[in-house]
Amino acid sequence: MVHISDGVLSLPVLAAGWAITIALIAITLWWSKRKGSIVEEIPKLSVMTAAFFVASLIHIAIGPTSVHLILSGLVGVILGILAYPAIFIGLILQAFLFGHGGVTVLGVNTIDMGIPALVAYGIFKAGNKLIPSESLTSKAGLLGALTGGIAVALAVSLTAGMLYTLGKEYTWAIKALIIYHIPIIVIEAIIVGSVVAFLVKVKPELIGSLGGEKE
Amino acid sequence: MIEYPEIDRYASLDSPLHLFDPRAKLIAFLFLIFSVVLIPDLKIAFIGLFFAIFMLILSRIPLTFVLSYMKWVAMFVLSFFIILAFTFPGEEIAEFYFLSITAEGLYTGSLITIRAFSAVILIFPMIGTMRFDTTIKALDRLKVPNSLVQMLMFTYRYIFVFVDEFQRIWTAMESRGFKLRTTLYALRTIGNAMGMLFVRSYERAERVYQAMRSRGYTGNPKTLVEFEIRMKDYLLAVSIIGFAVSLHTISFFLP
Amino acid sequence: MKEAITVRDLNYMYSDGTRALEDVNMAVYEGERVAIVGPNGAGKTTFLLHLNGILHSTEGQVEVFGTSLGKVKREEIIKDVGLVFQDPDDQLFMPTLFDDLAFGPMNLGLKEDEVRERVKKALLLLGLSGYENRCPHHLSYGEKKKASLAAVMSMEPRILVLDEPTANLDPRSRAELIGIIKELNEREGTTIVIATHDVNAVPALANRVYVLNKRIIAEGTSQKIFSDFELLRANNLEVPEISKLFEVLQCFGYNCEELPLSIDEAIEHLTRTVEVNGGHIHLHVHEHTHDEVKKLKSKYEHHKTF
Amino acid sequence: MKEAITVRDLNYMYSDGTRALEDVNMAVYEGERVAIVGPNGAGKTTFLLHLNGILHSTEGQVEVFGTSLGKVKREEIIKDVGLVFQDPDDQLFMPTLFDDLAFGPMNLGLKEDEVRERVKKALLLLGLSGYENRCPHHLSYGEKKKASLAAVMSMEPRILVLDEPTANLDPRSRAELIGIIKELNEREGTTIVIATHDVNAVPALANRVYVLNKRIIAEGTSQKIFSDFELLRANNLEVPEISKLFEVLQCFGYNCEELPLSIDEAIEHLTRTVEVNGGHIHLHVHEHTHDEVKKLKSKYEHHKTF
Ligand SMILES: Nc1ncnc2c1ncn2[C@@H]1O[C@H](COP(=O)(O)OP(=O)(O)OP(=O)(O)O)[C@@H](O)[C@H]1O
Ligand SMILES: Nc1ncnc2c1ncn2[C@@H]1O[C@H](COP(=O)(O)OP(=O)(O)OP(=O)(O)O)[C@@H](O)[C@H]1O
Ligand SMILES: [Mg+2]
Ligand SMILES: [Mg+2]
Repeated sequence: MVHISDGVLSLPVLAAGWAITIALIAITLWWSKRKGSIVEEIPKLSVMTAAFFVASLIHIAIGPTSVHLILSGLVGVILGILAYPAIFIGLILQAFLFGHGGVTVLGVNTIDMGIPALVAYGIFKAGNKLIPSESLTSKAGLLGALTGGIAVALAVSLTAGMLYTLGKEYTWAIKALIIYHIPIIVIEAIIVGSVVAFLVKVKPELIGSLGGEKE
Repeated sequence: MIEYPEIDRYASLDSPLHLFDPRAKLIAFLFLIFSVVLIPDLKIAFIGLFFAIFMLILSRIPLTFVLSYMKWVAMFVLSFFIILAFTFPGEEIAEFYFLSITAEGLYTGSLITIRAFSAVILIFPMIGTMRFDTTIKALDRLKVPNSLVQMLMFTYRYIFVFVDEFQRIWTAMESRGFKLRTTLYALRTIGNAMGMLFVRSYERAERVYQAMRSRGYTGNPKTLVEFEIRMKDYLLAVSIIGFAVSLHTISFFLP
Repeated sequence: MKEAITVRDLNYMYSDGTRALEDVNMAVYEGERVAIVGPNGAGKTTFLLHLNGILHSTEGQVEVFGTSLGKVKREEIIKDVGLVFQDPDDQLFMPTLFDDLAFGPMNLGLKEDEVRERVKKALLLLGLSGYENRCPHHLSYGEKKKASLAAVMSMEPRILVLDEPTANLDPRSRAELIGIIKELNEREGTTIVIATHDVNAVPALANRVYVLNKRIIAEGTSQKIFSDFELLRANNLEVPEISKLFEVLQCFGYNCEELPLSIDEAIEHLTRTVEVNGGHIHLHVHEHTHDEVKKLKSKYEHHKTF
Repeated sequence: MKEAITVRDLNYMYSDGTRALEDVNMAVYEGERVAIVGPNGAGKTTFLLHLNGILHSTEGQVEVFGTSLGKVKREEIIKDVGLVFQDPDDQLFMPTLFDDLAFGPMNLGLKEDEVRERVKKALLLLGLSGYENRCPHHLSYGEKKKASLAAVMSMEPRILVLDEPTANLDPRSRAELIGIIKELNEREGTTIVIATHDVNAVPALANRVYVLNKRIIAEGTSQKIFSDFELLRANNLEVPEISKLFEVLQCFGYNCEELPLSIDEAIEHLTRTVEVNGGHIHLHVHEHTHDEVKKLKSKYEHHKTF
């Protein structure tokens, strides 16, 4: 679980998390407004956020436990930079409606998932330009798998970094966190890859980073 | 497959917290939650936990309901607790084969656990005592940026539509023999089903936007609310905040 | 009569190249009830979206009460034209029913009192009083359908445009909704435009029918449209069940020039025919009756046997 | 006759406390076509989900060909019972139609050749050959409906369960689908269970009808069910249009004990009545005719006037 719960982190980290998140939300919204009215984006963004919220409730069994999907890579690939505010909204709802994560850690959790989403968007966009396309579907599928996996790995690293601020006594906890997430990286890579391949085939305009309507 | 999020199932009960003005309630409890998660001392953390439980009892929300919501936090926090207890460097107080529990690990683990549980429990008296749409309206009145409030409102509304929609897709898959396993085939199939969910969501988003436009949507819908803040709301808010502050000053007086 | 809606040479192509509308011309008069029928994918929904300016095309023109939609702000248009979508979940997007019904009037810039007044009236009209604080996602399908109509009614548009209002409803809710729409038209004078597949409901719902299949294929009274079999067949349509039966009765010697389309018309027709024929009608079986019936049956059989 | 489906004292409550089914008992025989009718929210969909074990309740029992569903794995059940959902989009989620049709057989663990064979057969049966590589999402609504039926057909179930097969279809596609379902039943002997609101289609679709409104309210032939007005009214249902008209004819002196429900039955009934009456039927207007007609009309009027 990349969601850090309330009560774990220290005040400076929480405060920094909120500061960075508020700044990034302001920047991403401002950036999108610059390119045109955001009025149209809000209802659509919300509906997609709801879809991600629901998709992330899917549980997949790994051995004795089950994990739920993170999907931050996919959010980035589809929503572009607006993934950041979308993830913030999604996390508020998860905290309030399900007790996933927590209220005070909203800032840091948005960073943990939002930064990887932005990175995934960048990689997907760059990869799409760089790699000469043979078959669009399989290229997008591979890129999707790559970004999906990287996003989870990055999210785990960020979470690990946050925990590391607590002191080196937490080394083992961090190691456990990383080991626990290795299978999730693989699972997400497969799933995000196939979702992206599906979307490229069925509704390519949905993938913002292909250079469609939503940049 | 997936559960329905319904934190406000008991919003129609009758309790002092249900009557608490939504804006004052949000501010007071958010303050309290921040205060509780930053308590540095285990004893005081217990005081915080008791207060959280007291608030829960005051709200009349059934305990079974609360417990069912706590399983995610419990999973995270308890595994954290176990790992810390065994790996935190310090004075060893018990041994199992090659593993040992340290006092410091136990202390830190307990502190984190108590703080986390207190914070989750406090969500219920805060959010569970009013309908979620009231929460959203209260946030709006508290000057949370309008674009975020709107996103929260629409996202919340469509979660229910999509839970149903995905549930039906899922049922259709199961009724043709699909089984969720951790295999490449199954994961790719889930990918397809999720892709379908996004396509449908996107198309619905388009129609929703059209429907909103055709009723004059220009970017900032207003809602009519009648919040009325009274003396007793101020008093209650001030006492909760006062308690939150005292959690951090009390340590000066403790031995 | 005043023209409420005038559409001239309207063309529309979706961004993926699908041509959904071609040279559509239509005139709807004030106080009329007009039905638009056509097969799946004929462009009915696309057309309706043009009537309040959600879609607009550079080719062709849509006028509402004489004003071209290209020339006015959308706020002006939606005061006149209210559009009810097929799927109520698309349209009920606010957290409570009250908020949803208030959404339109608030956007029109009405005062709070007036908004509350309108919401109350719309709820009453659709028998939803007492539902103000319900969440739309917990309503039954029939209730959602009525709520989505109420949400547009609260804006008190002079023209009401409905996309498949009767789909997925049980027969009672369907009859109720048909009743409400008719009353709105008759009491309040609201002009009504309806896209529907429900041919049995068309005669009750509409004074006039357009057949749309990318282009306007035909226009006329229900009588006229439903008597043209070739037209119907070519556009995946059917006559109402009642008309089918009167065609059968014709084979048995019943005399009728115009086929009745609904129960009410049938009663009237029977009464009239009996009276004209001196109080009696004879039905009988001739040699040719069976042949005629057979021919008739094959005419109605839409599906290829395989 | 062998019982294909036996349901005993089935109860179901959703996790939020909604009681959707109460003490439902039902028996469907092999080769039958059974319709389940009832108002919105009556629990029809909920009931159908029990038939292939998607939902299961501790209270009550569902048996398929004599085997209790609680006792076998779902893979065994779905070989026998195929369920087609109301919204085809729920069911078509693969990137090509071929993949979608192959999905079920693959999950059954069939060999590749066999899978291809089955897909081909299902496509042929529904007139969709040549559509293998199309993306289901881009098909027209009528095609999607057929495709979702094909996707279940490819599993070759002995019992086919359909939820609202005719909803939202244009009249031609509707007639086509009704034809296909009947042929499947008559040629291949597939047992059919259908939940529907489309009362005009029920007589053609089903040999036997159950009225469900949480509990089983009534059971019988279409004739029996559709002659009990109180029952229908209490459950938001209606008689088919044809029957309404025959009731009107009764007021005019036409003699019939059993009301015909479809055009075919109407023809038969007319022919028989004429022959019994020596080649002639007289329709006439008495003093009481108008009163009777009035009474009849108010009987049919579902909606309250406001
Ligand atoms: N957003 C869109 N992008 C591309 N094509 C579209 C879009 N919406 C509709 N179409 C296509 O335009 C045509 C007309 O669609 P429309 O929904 O207007 O038909 P309809 O008459 O309402 O059909 P139905 O009776 O099934 O509701 C169809 O071929 C459809 O596939
Ligand atoms: N997942 C669910 N959770 C809670 N209640 C549900 C759920 N699904 C259905 N219900 C409720 O159970 C009852 C029966 O619903 P069901 O969908 O079976 O009715 P139906 O007869 O199929 O209706 P319709 O004719 O509108 O399709 C309804 O009151 C409905 O609101
Ligand atoms: Mg349409
Ligand atoms: Mg149903």
